[in-house]
This record gives sequence, C-alpha cells and structure tokens, in this order.
Amino acid sequence: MSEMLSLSNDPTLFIAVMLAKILVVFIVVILIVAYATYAERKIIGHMQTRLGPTMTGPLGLLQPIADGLKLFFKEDIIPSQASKLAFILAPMMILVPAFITVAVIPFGDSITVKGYTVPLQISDLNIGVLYILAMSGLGVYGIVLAGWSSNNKYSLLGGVRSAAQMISYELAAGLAIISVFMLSGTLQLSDIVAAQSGSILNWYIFSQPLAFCLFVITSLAEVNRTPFDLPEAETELVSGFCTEYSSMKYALFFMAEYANMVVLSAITATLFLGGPAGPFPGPINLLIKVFAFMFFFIWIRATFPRVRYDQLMYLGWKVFLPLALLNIVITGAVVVF
Amino acid sequence: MGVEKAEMLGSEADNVRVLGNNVITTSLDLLVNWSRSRSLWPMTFGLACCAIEMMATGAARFDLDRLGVLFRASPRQADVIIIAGTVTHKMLPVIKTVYEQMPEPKYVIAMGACASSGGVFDTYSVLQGIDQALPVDVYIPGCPPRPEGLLYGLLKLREKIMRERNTFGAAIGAGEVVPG
Amino acid sequence: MAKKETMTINMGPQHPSTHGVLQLVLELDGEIVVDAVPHIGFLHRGVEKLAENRTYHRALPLTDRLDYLAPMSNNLGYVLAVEKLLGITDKIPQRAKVVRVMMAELTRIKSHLVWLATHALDIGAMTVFLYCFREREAIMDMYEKLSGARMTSNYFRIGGLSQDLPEGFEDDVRAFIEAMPGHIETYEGLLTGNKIWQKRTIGVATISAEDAIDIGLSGPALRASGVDWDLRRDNPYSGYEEYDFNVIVRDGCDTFDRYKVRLDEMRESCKIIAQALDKLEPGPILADAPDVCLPPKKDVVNSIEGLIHQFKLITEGCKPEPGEVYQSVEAPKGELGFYIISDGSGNPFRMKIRPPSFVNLQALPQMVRGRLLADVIAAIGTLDIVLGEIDR
Amino acid sequence: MSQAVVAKLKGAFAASVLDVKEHRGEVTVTVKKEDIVPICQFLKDEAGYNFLCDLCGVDYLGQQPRFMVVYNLYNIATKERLRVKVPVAEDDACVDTVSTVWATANWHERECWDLMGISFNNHPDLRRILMPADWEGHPLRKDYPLQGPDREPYQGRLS
Repeated sequence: MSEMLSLSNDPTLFIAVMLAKILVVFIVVILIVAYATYAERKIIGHMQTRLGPTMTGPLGLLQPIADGLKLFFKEDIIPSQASKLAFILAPMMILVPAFITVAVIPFGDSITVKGYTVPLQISDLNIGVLYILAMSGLGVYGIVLAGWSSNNKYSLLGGVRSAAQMISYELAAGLAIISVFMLSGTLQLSDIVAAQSGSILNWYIFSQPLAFCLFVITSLAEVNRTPFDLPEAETELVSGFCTEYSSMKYALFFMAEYANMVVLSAITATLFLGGPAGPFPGPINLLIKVFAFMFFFIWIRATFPRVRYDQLMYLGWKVFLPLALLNIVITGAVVVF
Repeated sequence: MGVEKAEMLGSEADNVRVLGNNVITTSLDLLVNWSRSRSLWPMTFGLACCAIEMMATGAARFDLDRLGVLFRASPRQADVIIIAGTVTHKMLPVIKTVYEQMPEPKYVIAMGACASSGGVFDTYSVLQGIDQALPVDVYIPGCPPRPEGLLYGLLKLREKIMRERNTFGAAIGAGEVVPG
Repeated sequence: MAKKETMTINMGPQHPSTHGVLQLVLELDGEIVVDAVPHIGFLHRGVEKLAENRTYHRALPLTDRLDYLAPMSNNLGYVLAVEKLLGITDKIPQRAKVVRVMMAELTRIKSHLVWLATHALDIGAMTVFLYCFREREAIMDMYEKLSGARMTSNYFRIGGLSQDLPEGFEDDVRAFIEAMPGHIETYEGLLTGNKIWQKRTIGVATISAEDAIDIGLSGPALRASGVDWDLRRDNPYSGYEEYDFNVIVRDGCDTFDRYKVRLDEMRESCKIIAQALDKLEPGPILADAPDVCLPPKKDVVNSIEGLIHQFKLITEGCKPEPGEVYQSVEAPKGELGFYIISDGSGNPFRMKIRPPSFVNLQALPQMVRGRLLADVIAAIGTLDIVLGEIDR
Repeated sequence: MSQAVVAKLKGAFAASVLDVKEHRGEVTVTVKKEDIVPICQFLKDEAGYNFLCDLCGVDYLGQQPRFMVVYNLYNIATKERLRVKVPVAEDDACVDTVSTVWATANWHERECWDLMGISFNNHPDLRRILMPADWEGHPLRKDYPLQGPDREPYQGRLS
C-alpha cells in the first residue's frame, strides 16, 4: 500500500493532480449538461412519436451548441425596474452550488500516480453528506433572488413557490439520507461507498428501499422537474422565476437545472447504488447509473401532469416527512437490536 | 486592416466599417448566423385560427423540434414572434409590448392572410396587416397556411439570417447588423 | 390583525394557457384567487357586421373562422338557419343530411381532441397533447380530401353540400372510427387513473346545475353538471332523430366529470358516424331549388348558363322573404345559435351568433373564486373556450 | 304549445303585449319595454323558460322606433323556444336589465351596449366588452361604416 498523495508529501504533484481532476470532472459535467438537453428533446420526442432535433448537424448533435452560441450572442436585457446586483448574481448563485457539489462525489477507486495513491474524488470531506445538503440548500437562494429581483409578479410567485417547495423537500430528503448513514456510521461519501462494496446486495437500495424512493421523489422536487416543476410551470407562471431573464443568464438557469439533475443522480447513485461499483471501471459505472437516473427523470416528465401547490405541500409535510421519520425509527431499531 | 480598407472604400455602410469584411469577421459572422438560424425560438403566441395550425406544426407529424425550434413562453427568451392570426386594434398595443420585450436580434413572421393584410376581415376593428406596426421578415400566405407553409417560412427566415453581415460585430457592440 | 394585501396579476392576453387572447385580471391573496375578471374582445373581428355586408352565400366562409376548431359545426348551424329562413329545410336531400351529420360528428371529435390536448398540456401532461394531435391529423386529412382545406373547410352549402364525397372517403372514415376508441383508451390510460390527474381535476371548478343554467352554460359543461340536455336529441336537426346514441350526463359538476363527458362523447360520435356510413346511399347532394343553390362547379366552368347562374347568386344572393329565425345546433362546445333577420334583400339584415364559448366563459369567475392559481388554468381548459367565437 | 304560453302571457300582461307573430314555426312576442323584467320573470317562473339562449339588439335604421332588443328563450324541460322583442326608441335607448332574472344576460347586455349602443338600467357592470374601453361609436349600428369611420372604403369592390 503506497502513501496517499497529499499537500505535505508532494505539493506540486498534488496541485497538478487536483487541477487535472477538477478540469476533467468539470468538462465531463458540462458536456453531460449540454447533451442532457439534447437527450431530453430526443427521448421525449421519441416517446411522443416525434423525432426531436435532426437537422442541426448529424442527427441534430450540434443542436445544444447552436442553442448555446445563440444565447451567448443575444442581447442581454436587465429590466429597468429590476434590482440589478441581485438580478445578475442570481443565476450564478444557482449554478455554482450545483457544480461544486460534484467535488465530494467519488467517481472511482484510487489510482497510483508516481507511487502515490490518488483517490478518484476531488475532495473526500468527512462531512460529505452534510456538504451536499448545505450546497443544495444554497441553490434555493438563487431562485428566490431571481424571482424577487426581477420585479415581475410571475417571477415572484415562482420564487416564493420554489422557496416553499425546496424547504419542505429538503427536510424530507435530509431525513431520508439519515437512515443511510445510520447504517454506514459515517458521513464520508467514500466510506459510504466502501460500506456498499462487495456484493450488489450490499447496496443500500435493498436495505433502505423506502429511503431510496423518498430520496428520488424529493430530489425530483429539488431540481424542479415534472411533476414538481411548479416554480417554472410554463402554463401557469409563463416561465416562473426566470421569466425576465434573457440571453446568457437564462442559459445559466437552463444549465443549472440540468446540472442539478446530474448532481442529484450522482448523489443517489452514490448513496444507494454503490457509487462507482460495478463490472466496468469506476467512472463508467457511475456514469451509467447517472444516465439511468436522468432517463428516469425525463421519462417522468413525458408521463406525468403537474401537481398543485397545496398538494405538493401536503405531500411534503404530511406524507414524506412522517414516512422518513418512521424509516429512521425502524432503521434505528434494526441497528440497535 | 479591414477597418482601413472599409474606410477607404467609403461606400460601405458605417456599421460595416467597424470590423470590416475579412476572413476572420466573415467566418465569425457565419458562426453567429449559423447558431441563430439553427436555434430559432418562437414565442408561444397564438391569436386565432393560424395558432392552431402553428400548434399542429409543432406536433408529431411536422415536428418543429427537428429544426431546433422550441416554443418559449416568455418574450425575453424568444428570438422570433410568429403573428399567427388576426390582429385587432385592441390587441395591437399588447403585441407591440411583447415585441419590445424581446431581446435583439428579433424577427417577425406574419403567418396567414390576416396577419399579412387583414385577410377577409376588412372591418373597423381589424388592423390591415401587422406590417403597419412591426418590421415583418417573412410573410406566409394562406388562410390558415398549411404547416408546410410555416416550415417553409421558417426555412426562408433561416436563409435570410444566413445572409446577414456584421452579426458578430453587433454582438460585441461594434456597429450594427447589416440585413441580408 | 395585520392588514391583508392582495396582489393583482394580469394573465394574458399573451399567456401560454389562456387559449388565445383571453385576458384575466386575477386578484390573488398569496396563491388563492380572490376574484377573476375576464376581459375579452382582443380578437373581435366584426364578423356580424361583415355578414350584413355580404350575400348569404358569401357569409358562409366567415363562419369557418368563428370556432376554428370546429368549422363544420359552424357551417352546419349557419346553413340550417338560412335554409330555415328560406323555407327549404324539407327539400334537403337525404345524402346531404347524412354527410352533414357524419362531418359534424367528425368535427366534434376533432374539437374535443384539441380540447383534451390543450387541457392536458395546461395541467402539465405534455405527451397527451402530441397523441391527440396525431389523431387530429387523420381528421385533417379527411377534411382536406373533402374540401381542399385543412381547417377552414367551407364545405356545406345552403341547400346541401359543395361537392360529393371523394372516392375512398368512406373507407378512410371507417378506418378512423375503428381505430379511434383504442386511441381514447390510450388517453384514458395516461390520465383517468393517474392520481395526479385526479387530484388536479376532481372537485375543481365546480358549478351546480342550477347555477349552470342560470349562467347559460351549455354543451358538455352543462351535461357534466347533471342537466340532461342535448340539442341533437331534444331539438333534432339534419336528421339526428334517426340515429341511436346516448347523451352522456354526469353529475359530478367538476373538471373531472367534464373531462369524462367529453371523452365519452367522442365514443358516441364514433357510433353516430358508423350509423351515418351505413345510411349513406347514392343520390343528389343539393336541394332542387335553383333560386337558392349554387350550381355544381362543373356546370359553372362548362356552360354559360351555369356561370351566369353562379354569378347572379353570388353577387345578388338568394332572397328569403322578410322574417326572422333562430336556429341552433349542438356544437362541440355547446349551443351554437344563429339568429338571422331577413328584410327581403340578398344580404342578412342582422346576423347574431350565439357563441357557446362566450356564454360559458361567464361562468369562469364563479368557478375559480377561492381556489388556487393552478385551478384557474384547469378551469379555463375545462370550459373549452375558443376566442374566435367569443369575440367574433 | 308556445301559443298556449302566449295566451297565458296575454292574460297576465294584456296591456303590454303589442304583437304576436309566427314565422317558420317560431313564435315572436313583441312587448312594451317598461314591462320587460316582470314579463321575463313571469316567463321564467310560470312558463318554465329557464334558459336565456341569446340576447341581442337590432338596428332598424329609418324606422320608428329604431331599435329592437331580442330575447331568445328556451325551456329545458319542454324543449320549447320563444322569442320576446322589445322596441326601443333612439332618443331613449335604454332598457331595464334582465340580468336579475338570468345571470347570463350580464355579458349579453354588455355586448349589446358595446356594439349597438343600447344601455341597460340597473345593470351591475355595464362596460364595453368587445371593443377597447376608449372606442368611440357603436359598430353594429347601421350608420357605422364597416371599415370604421377613419378609413376610406375601398372603391373597387362589389359590395
């Protein structure tokens, strides 16, 4: 067993490796985000007896690039009545937490570089799970800020809706995860992955099916996807909190939605499906699991109508929260006895 | 160099003078034009009968999504407004507001006879053609036009966008777009 | 107690789910609707005034553009009214009557499909939208075969039909009505049993039978409130008394029941079309009334007499004796009435259209008061309004 | 059947019924405008005409009185129709509202005011409905030009 690479034993190499990991992960996530939009249009298209983009580049593969470039070159409008600083800050506040959450997700076992062990994870925080919860809690400020600063009633309603929604579902999601680290006994994601290693039956999806279902549903609500896409419900609130956003700022919101989707898929895979465990090299296993979840999210969007605001609240507080608490009690009982 | 050349020519429009016409600017223009023409997002904005035909064009058989056309509900995110139906004097101020809310560059398609000329409704309440109020890029005839007509109109708009010059320059704040 | 402040929000005329250019000024307390005031007229095109300035034949195309989701129902109402005014109702040949019924029912299916598509989309189920439009395209193809236009068909004529059915048309219709019940099952599979759909529709936007009659609701919206009234059965026209069909009545008074009523109506329409196909026999398609009916197109282009005949009828019009009639039909959205006054000239002296959507929309404020913002969307969808006929 | 109703109506409001006509099987009763609300209430309560299909104004330019307000009634139980007309003079273009009898009359009367310029007493909310609020004139009147007052009509047309 070789020594773990750290800042103390080889600072230059450590920084280089760190930067390389960050760059690779960032590019991969950006690519997934860009092509998630394409995949969504294609998959939903085929589910709806359509084709989706086909004309821009081969098979329409250049569509996300054309969309991105177009948005980049468009006029950027800041409404005169908007609160400027908050208006500009909001899209970043929602995108940045989404991206930095990826830092704690282990995407494979360790590799050896120049005799040092390098874990395939940007930062192995010992409070990884808390970090994830904290970051996803930050994201909501972006939406609320966007809704409030636009000075548009539809945006405001969208912002208020999303604040209420995120707060109620954060709680249920957090409680659902508690049962996971009650089993693993740690908040460190690499240890949670290690606890699930060995056999497929060790995955927490089998020992914690209820927590898994709760977490998947609440994560749908956290990323504002159908059937919980109330903050931007197009047929009710025009575009919800991003009604007043144009050009690149809108693109940031767009990216944030998909980035959140990727991140939550990765978290679900890590917490319940053994993370990078599987028959292929680690990162590929993780990607497969992430894609499976994203496909599931897209599928849901093609199938379900949207719930109503009061029903959403009812579900969050009166169904999911008690269920999550019950799950904790049962898990606790099982762990103790 | 391009700047000097354009200035020397003198006959070129002011706005082309800023970046000029050279290999770099034209290929950048081409890139911008390509992205704009391949990602035309119209407003979800229906007025009358033509709006139903517009919906049909977006639906499974014709599928506007193939062309990268994605309907957006907010004018802030739209590139093109399809005036699909009769424009009345009561509606005109609303349309103008919506048009003004759209970010540049923006395009207008007059879909159908009513939007182009008032159509059969030559009456007291109907505006006789949206071109009295907005700069129309493409007119589509028909009452209502068939979905193929709308598709053809969108393709024509694409051609028109591809012919524009100095689009990159305009995007970085140098001069204005020279329409094709 | 702190002072309660309400927020006024302006929904439309440009809004994705107001089905056109309806404007709703909502007063909201949080997400709860305190009051809703509809503003209409953004599509007022002066159809009634225009009709007064046109001959009877030339006013027919205007009716296509009223309820543009169901053009043939409007055509039917108008031609029936003019025929009644002229006193030639008994002279309409059997084949024309049967084809009219068949097309009116296909139109009902077509209109209901768009309703279901947009209603589902408003509530968030986007796939249903595309499925419905897929089936609608089949009807559009039939329309096109028949009249040359996909939407504004202008196919019926005063006294009969503009032309006979094209070859193979009956097979198309038969294939369609055989496939349609299966498609309706698909929609039901996606929506009816769906818990979210039920939550969004059951008990939403209710209106009691008494209130519904008072406010003038008609069509499926009234029948879902438990009032058993269908003009096709109760005041039959164009030979509807010869068909065997059920009038769908439910008494839930809510959005879900209106949804079920319309779905079942589509099934009944398929049954009526099947019966109409069986009744279809060769024969004339225009009444024997040369002072009223336009000559067949082939006479117009081949003979000078035919041309003069057409020219005179189009420019001077047919001249009914002075009097007034009110004729209504069961359009997909409710009672569509035409009140026409003749002063003996070739133009209608006054043509008042009783648009079902106009009257139905009046019920909206009382349906949504005290409910949530999202229910407003459901209520607009369930009323099945078309701005073309509301504003005329 | 409708004739029976008319007879009943004549019995109750003998002085108000001006004229009864039948054309193409449809009965039209012309009544005095002062009594329109009690007559409508009577028709609704006693004769069962619980459904107001339509309400509209008609402009007989050049005749006296100039306007007619037409009520098309329907009885959902017996499936009967009846038409009631009220003559309205130009200098007093004003009728009592029947929106107290049938709530549906509300918008119909607004439309009638908007397009025909006949106003309704005691109407809860008499505003323009189809035309913009600042519109001048009432377009469906016969002396209002089809293309509006500010536009020269196109000369090369047939009608």
